Amino acid sequence: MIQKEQSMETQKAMLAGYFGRLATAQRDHRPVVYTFVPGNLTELLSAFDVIPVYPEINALQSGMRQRSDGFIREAERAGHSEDVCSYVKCDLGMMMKGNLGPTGEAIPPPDLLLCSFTGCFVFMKWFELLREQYGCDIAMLHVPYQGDGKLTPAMRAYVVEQLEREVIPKLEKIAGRKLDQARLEENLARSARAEDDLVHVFESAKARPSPIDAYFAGVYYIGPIFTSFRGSQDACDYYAALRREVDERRAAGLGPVTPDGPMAQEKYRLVIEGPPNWTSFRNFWKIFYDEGAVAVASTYTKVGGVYDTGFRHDPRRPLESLADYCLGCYTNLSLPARTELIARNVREYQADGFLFHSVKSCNSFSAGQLHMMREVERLSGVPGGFIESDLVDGRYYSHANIKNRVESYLQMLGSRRGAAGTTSSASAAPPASPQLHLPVHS
Amino acid sequence: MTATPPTTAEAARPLTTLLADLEASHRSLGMERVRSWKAAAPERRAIGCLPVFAPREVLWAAGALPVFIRGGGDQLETIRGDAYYQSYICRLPRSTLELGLGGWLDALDGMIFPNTCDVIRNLSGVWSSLFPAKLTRFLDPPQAGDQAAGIRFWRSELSALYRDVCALSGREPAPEALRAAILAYHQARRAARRLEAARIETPWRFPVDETYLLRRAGDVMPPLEWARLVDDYLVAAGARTVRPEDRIRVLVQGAFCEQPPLGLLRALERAGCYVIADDLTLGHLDSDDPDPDPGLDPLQALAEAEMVGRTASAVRYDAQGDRGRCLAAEAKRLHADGIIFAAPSFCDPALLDQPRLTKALGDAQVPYTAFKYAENTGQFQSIREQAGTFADSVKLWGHA
Amino acid sequence: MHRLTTAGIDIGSSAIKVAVVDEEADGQITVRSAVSERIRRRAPAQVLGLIFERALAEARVGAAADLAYIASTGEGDVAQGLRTGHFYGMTSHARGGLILEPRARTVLDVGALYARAIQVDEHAKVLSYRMTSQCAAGTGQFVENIARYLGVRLDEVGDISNAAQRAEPVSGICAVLAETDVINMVSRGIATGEILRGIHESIAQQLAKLLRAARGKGPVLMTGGLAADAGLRAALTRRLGEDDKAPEILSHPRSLYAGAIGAAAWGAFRHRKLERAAPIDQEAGLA
Amino acid sequence: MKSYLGIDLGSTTSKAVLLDENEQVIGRGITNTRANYDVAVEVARREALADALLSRVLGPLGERGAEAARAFRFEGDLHRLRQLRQTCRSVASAIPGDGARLVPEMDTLMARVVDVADELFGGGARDRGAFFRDLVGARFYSALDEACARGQLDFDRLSGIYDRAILQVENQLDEVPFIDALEAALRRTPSIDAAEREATLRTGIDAVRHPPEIAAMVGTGYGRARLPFARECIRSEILCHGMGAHAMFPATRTVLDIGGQDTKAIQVDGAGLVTGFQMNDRCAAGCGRYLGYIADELNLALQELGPLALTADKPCRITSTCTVFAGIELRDLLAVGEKRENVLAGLHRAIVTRAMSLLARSGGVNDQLTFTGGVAKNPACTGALTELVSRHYGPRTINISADSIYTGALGGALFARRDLRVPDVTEPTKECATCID
Ligand SMILES: Nc1ncnc2c1ncn2[C@@H]1O[C@H](COP(=O)(O)OP(=O)(O)O)[C@@H](O)[C@H]1O
Ligand SMILES: Nc1ncnc2c1ncn2[C@@H]1O[C@H](COP(=O)(O)OP(=O)(O)O)[C@@H](O)[C@H]1O
Ligand code: SF4
Ligand code: SF4
Ligand code: SF4
Repeated sequence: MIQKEQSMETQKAMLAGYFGRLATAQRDHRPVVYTFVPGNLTELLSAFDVIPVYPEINALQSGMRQRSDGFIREAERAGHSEDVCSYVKCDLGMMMKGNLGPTGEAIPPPDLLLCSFTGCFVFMKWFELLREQYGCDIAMLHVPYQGDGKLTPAMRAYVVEQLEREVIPKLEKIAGRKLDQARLEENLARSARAEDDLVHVFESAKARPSPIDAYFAGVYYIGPIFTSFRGSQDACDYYAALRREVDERRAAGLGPVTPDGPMAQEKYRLVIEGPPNWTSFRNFWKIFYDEGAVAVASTYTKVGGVYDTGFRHDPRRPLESLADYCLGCYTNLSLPARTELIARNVREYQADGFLFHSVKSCNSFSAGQLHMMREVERLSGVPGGFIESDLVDGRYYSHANIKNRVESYLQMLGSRRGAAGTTSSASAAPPASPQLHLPVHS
Repeated sequence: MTATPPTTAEAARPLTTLLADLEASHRSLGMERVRSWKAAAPERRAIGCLPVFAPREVLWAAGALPVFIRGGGDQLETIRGDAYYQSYICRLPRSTLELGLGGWLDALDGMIFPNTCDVIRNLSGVWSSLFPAKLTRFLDPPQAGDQAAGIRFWRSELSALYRDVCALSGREPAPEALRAAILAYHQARRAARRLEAARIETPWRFPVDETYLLRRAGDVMPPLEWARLVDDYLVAAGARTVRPEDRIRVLVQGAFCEQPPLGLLRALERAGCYVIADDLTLGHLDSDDPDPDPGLDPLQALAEAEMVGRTASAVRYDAQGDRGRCLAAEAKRLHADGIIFAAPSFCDPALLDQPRLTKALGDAQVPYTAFKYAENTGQFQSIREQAGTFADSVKLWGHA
Repeated sequence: MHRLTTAGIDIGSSAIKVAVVDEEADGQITVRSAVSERIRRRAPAQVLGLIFERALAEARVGAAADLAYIASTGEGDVAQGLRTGHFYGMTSHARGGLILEPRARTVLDVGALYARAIQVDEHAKVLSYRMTSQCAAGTGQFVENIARYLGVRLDEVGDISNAAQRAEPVSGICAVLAETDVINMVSRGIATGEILRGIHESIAQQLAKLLRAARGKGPVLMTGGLAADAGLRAALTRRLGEDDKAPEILSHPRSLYAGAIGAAAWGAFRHRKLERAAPIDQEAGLA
Repeated sequence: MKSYLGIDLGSTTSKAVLLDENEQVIGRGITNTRANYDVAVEVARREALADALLSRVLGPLGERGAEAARAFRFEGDLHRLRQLRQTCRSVASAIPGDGARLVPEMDTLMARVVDVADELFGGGARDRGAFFRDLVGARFYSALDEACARGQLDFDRLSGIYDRAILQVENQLDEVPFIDALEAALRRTPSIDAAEREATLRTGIDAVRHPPEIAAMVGTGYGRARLPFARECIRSEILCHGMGAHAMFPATRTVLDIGGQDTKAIQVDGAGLVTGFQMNDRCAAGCGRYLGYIADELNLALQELGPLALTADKPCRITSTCTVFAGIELRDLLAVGEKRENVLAGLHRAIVTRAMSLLARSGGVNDQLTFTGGVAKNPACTGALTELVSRHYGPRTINISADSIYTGALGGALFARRDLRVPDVTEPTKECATCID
């Protein structure tokens, strides 16, 4: 019996509704736009009654359903390299095999590819490949990288100008009508409300024990707000309910709920950087909760938007706030900014350690992570751990290896704490030595 | 092919010494050319630029020599640079860091990281925290679907850069300086085009390893000086009496960032190919010539050249979606027998582009083959065999 | 046109193979002799000298001078001085493969260190190919190491593997580390057959990847040393069976000699072409 | 006397270290890891115990004692060689059809090995760290190569028989009893006279009656999960290497361990506790096995590689990262006339270069560095390491102990001695802390 939080059931129902709407989109004459999670413009899309499809989400769903390896194989057979991001190959493979979504219903082809080119180079290549397949137009929104550590007015103006001259006109074309400014503003206002609740949920991890796992359960919490639900009433209700649920657990002094039931004892508090592996998600998580390790903060839960530093969508400055949102996604931040964020999380969430999960697929996340790790160590005074696998390519997930490393890392945290603190029990009796035979017959 | 160059002191050198010098300076990592250029005047600056884009006119106008840094090659022992990277990533950022940490880049006063891919993008962050005392700049060339927005943004980026580098060298920003730089790089681009034309016409006189060394020299030389060097070479090598061999004519694609070792290029030709064109040193021929019209704002001219006239490549948004067809047409125009895709292992831009391109080539019936390499590959056996098989198959069956 | 007799020399990393063939006027190829010899720490040139004579003798060819063309393939430099010209490995394996098995549309050559997948048309024209490099996971050397460790002869490996009921999964794919994995397995009491079958599964996985990358279609003919390994063939068939359009996997008793036979056949082709054309590029040839 | 045992079941070698209550080493044992882990561990443990007994019994005799100790080991080897010859016969005779022909062929080959037993095992060959398997194997194969070159024998057949026989012999535990071996060894040592022999033998018997009593033990290493130990008695090899290196060189802050198939760079604090580590697994490039391949390729013994490489005048540049391909590159280089020592120097450097990357990744070398693991026995590797460390980090003290290969086992023994203190947080460990799959 796998344990679930109530909110997960709600989310499941929301998703089923979404895939249902998608399945009938063509019949209902609702335009479909493919776009990416980072920098997604959901409020704008729903102001046009356009349904967004997130190829990344489809890929991770395929991974969790053990279908990704087959899709990747299909894409590699069609000439895609083993070296490149497995999300792209998983998505292309899924398309080649009929584009059936996680519910088994077909996903309609796009009327437009909205490339929010933020935080990841691969996005551009990915949609160039999809354009080839679907023969549809791309709306290319270039969001400049905050390479020098700041968001400049020129960057914001550039993004706003592209929204006005590229994105909105192309959406108007497929939707067959003008932008409804009022609807956009309502959507943005609802987004901000849900964002407040989400931040509250994640900050609850500052409690000891933490009532949530901000990585493994966190990936569920971000589901609605990072995808097609942001700005909807459903999302507002979901986050309000989630907030209540988490507050209750916190008040009762309870820890997170794991698939094997509530976690017994919080032994290690960790901050985790990098996306998880999806093909063995449950097993991966198990390594941690079996050892009493809880993620109290993670960066992956910021890929669709960094809200804990104060950013909110803002109906008073709609396009500017959308531009700021796109520019501020976690992977669009410079490495020093990311490092700073992690170190701050280690401090503020009183973590015992932090772990980097480097995924083969994703240079955006991973290139330079070892440097970041050293920097976080320096800034926080806490040693870091490092593991490698992949997102949805099962061939690169070696459970034995990861388990060995994670456990060695936790043992190390334990032995250091044991040495520093007073917890060492001199009373631990030496274990009985096994039977020994001397090699002599005297 | 007409090359009527001015004669210079370098021309006096016989071809063999010229080539030996080029190879020696390529193999030495010490940037002697940059050092000696800087030594001539105290206010001279040099700025390193990662592949594949360098704002050369802007730097030159600001009194700084643009220097392309294309990884450490096979001469560098990469040790500390490896410390920053996980396993599944190309070599370029590792060796670039090694160069920096080892002091090889001390002659440079700053580094520019263009948004070529996420690896170089992230490298800019690592770099800025390792070398806080020097100028580090990240540049995001416009990839917008809307040209006007792209030009406006890019002009403001170049303008800010110009101001900052001028401050570094103590110059006053001036439109005339920019225009002069635009004209100087016209010369460099034209020399580069002459070199390309010569290879296409008689590739047996201009082997790829030689033209490559020449182009790499261009990575570290002032524009006019380099243009002269190119012409010297063209005259000397053009006078060679070499018999053309029974080899196939190929284009090499995908090697625009991390560079293959010289030995690999030689292995390709030895395996029965003439490399008549390649994208190895993308950045020398980055775009059409910017308009030097004195009536025009030079920064605007540069921004327009980048947004409208830039060279298509895997790292630039393909707004028309026709890059594959263009490549096939190019192959036919140059009478190439086929295309060799040579990409660095784990290179996102090159490898993600390949399927799209090969599909178009397949449709146009242009033969192609593909392999991967690393800048420190030392064994070319399997590459020789793959290129050789490619040559064999074109020769034995002719091409369609 | 007349009948031609030519020889092909395939210099591999572990063994040298020599074939002598006849090409009839109608293009029909008959193999007169095919011999191989492991190099085993000897100088390859010395080994070549040894078996070239043997190949001639078995083919009843008096002397090298009686051959119309001597073609090398593989590490051809060893044959310098002896050869007329050189063909690259995949060209010759493609041709040799089709001579042995005309139905084949992909030739999968698995030797001691490299594996190559070559897609061909009915005229042995190479359409696309992929080869491994840098990493010897999943090749002959690997099987040899394991077999040696398990005390099993190479020619027994296939049958023992096929007789096993299940495969013991091999976690690593490294040719070296797998050896330690194997030590570990033996220590856990896993049966030899199950270990070998696990090894075969893991190599098959590598090879399937290679086939996919080369867009190999069926039927697939295996050549090279590992073509003789029935366990590997079975594993590969199983592995490819997971895909929709699984190709048929074939082998041939002379699979080991495919490279040498193909080179010899191309030699004949080239000889006729040179005879017809003015003999200008003989030296530049195909080398 | 209470003692504490640390066992390091490595991928290539299995090591045992015995400590007394003052944390002094009283015995060491080592053997090659083989398919039967229990046997490997048992052999190492017995060697450590025998070592402890021998030093108690022969220690007082000084140099003559050391000579007798060598003779003691020689006895063991001779015994195993006899077993091997016998096993070869029986394996060969079991082969249907050709058995009758193969038995005498095999026996002749084995006789050529037995003939040189003195040379093989004598002269302290075993002290230099070569194992029975390697010594005998090298000799057998050169005899076989020779015979085959004369074209008389079937290489594949005979090598198959040999491989099978050595496997069998290695995996059985059958030794000469301690006292018998001691007696024979004393007889073989001319500097010890009959009276002294009798007296020594008596101390021997007494020692055997009162062997060190093992109070606690800890296992570590690649195969640790397979050790027949309670879970609390197993420690991650990272922790053990850190602790062992600290015990040998208390000022060390960085430990580099290059073993048979993995390389680890470990940072430790002033108490020997690990503060960070990096390891390479997945790929054997740049580990001890690489050297094993090279030794095979060149027909040399493992211990000969390093000294030969040191004689290089112009080291080659080796670029192959793959262990298997390095063998090919080596062949190619030799074929174009490179000198053997220059190629070897390049190969050693390649290994160390890879280790340097790992070191850098783990945090660099900021203070004393201790080099451990089997490869630390190789002088060419230690030389290259010294040079590269000083080039990249400036002058640093590099500690290398003659007993570096025992570092992990020593760390294990220390954990055993320090009463297996396990911090509260990790207790009780539900599951084995290690997994090697
Ligand atoms: N009878 C056999 N059964 C299985 N494998 C074999 C057999 N004979 C040879 N091999 C394998 O074939 C490999 C040699 O193949 P080959 O094609 O000759 O390689 P190369 O051309 O690289 O020398 C050896 O490594 C060995 O593992
Ligand atoms: N005497 C020696 N001289 C040189 N190298 C040695 C010697 N003994 C062992 N080695 C090297 O050490 C390696 C084994 O190292 P070890 O630390 O025992 O590995 P593991 O712990 O993985 O079993 C061997 O592969 C070999 O390369
Ligand atoms: S590279 Fe990373 S960010 Fe980009 S699509 Fe792949 S997983 Fe997503
Ligand atoms: S080689 Fe490719 S992946 Fe690496 S830095 Fe260059 S463009 Fe990026
Ligand atoms: S994994 Fe093994 S076979 Fe592959 S490169 Fe590494 S050592 Fe060589």
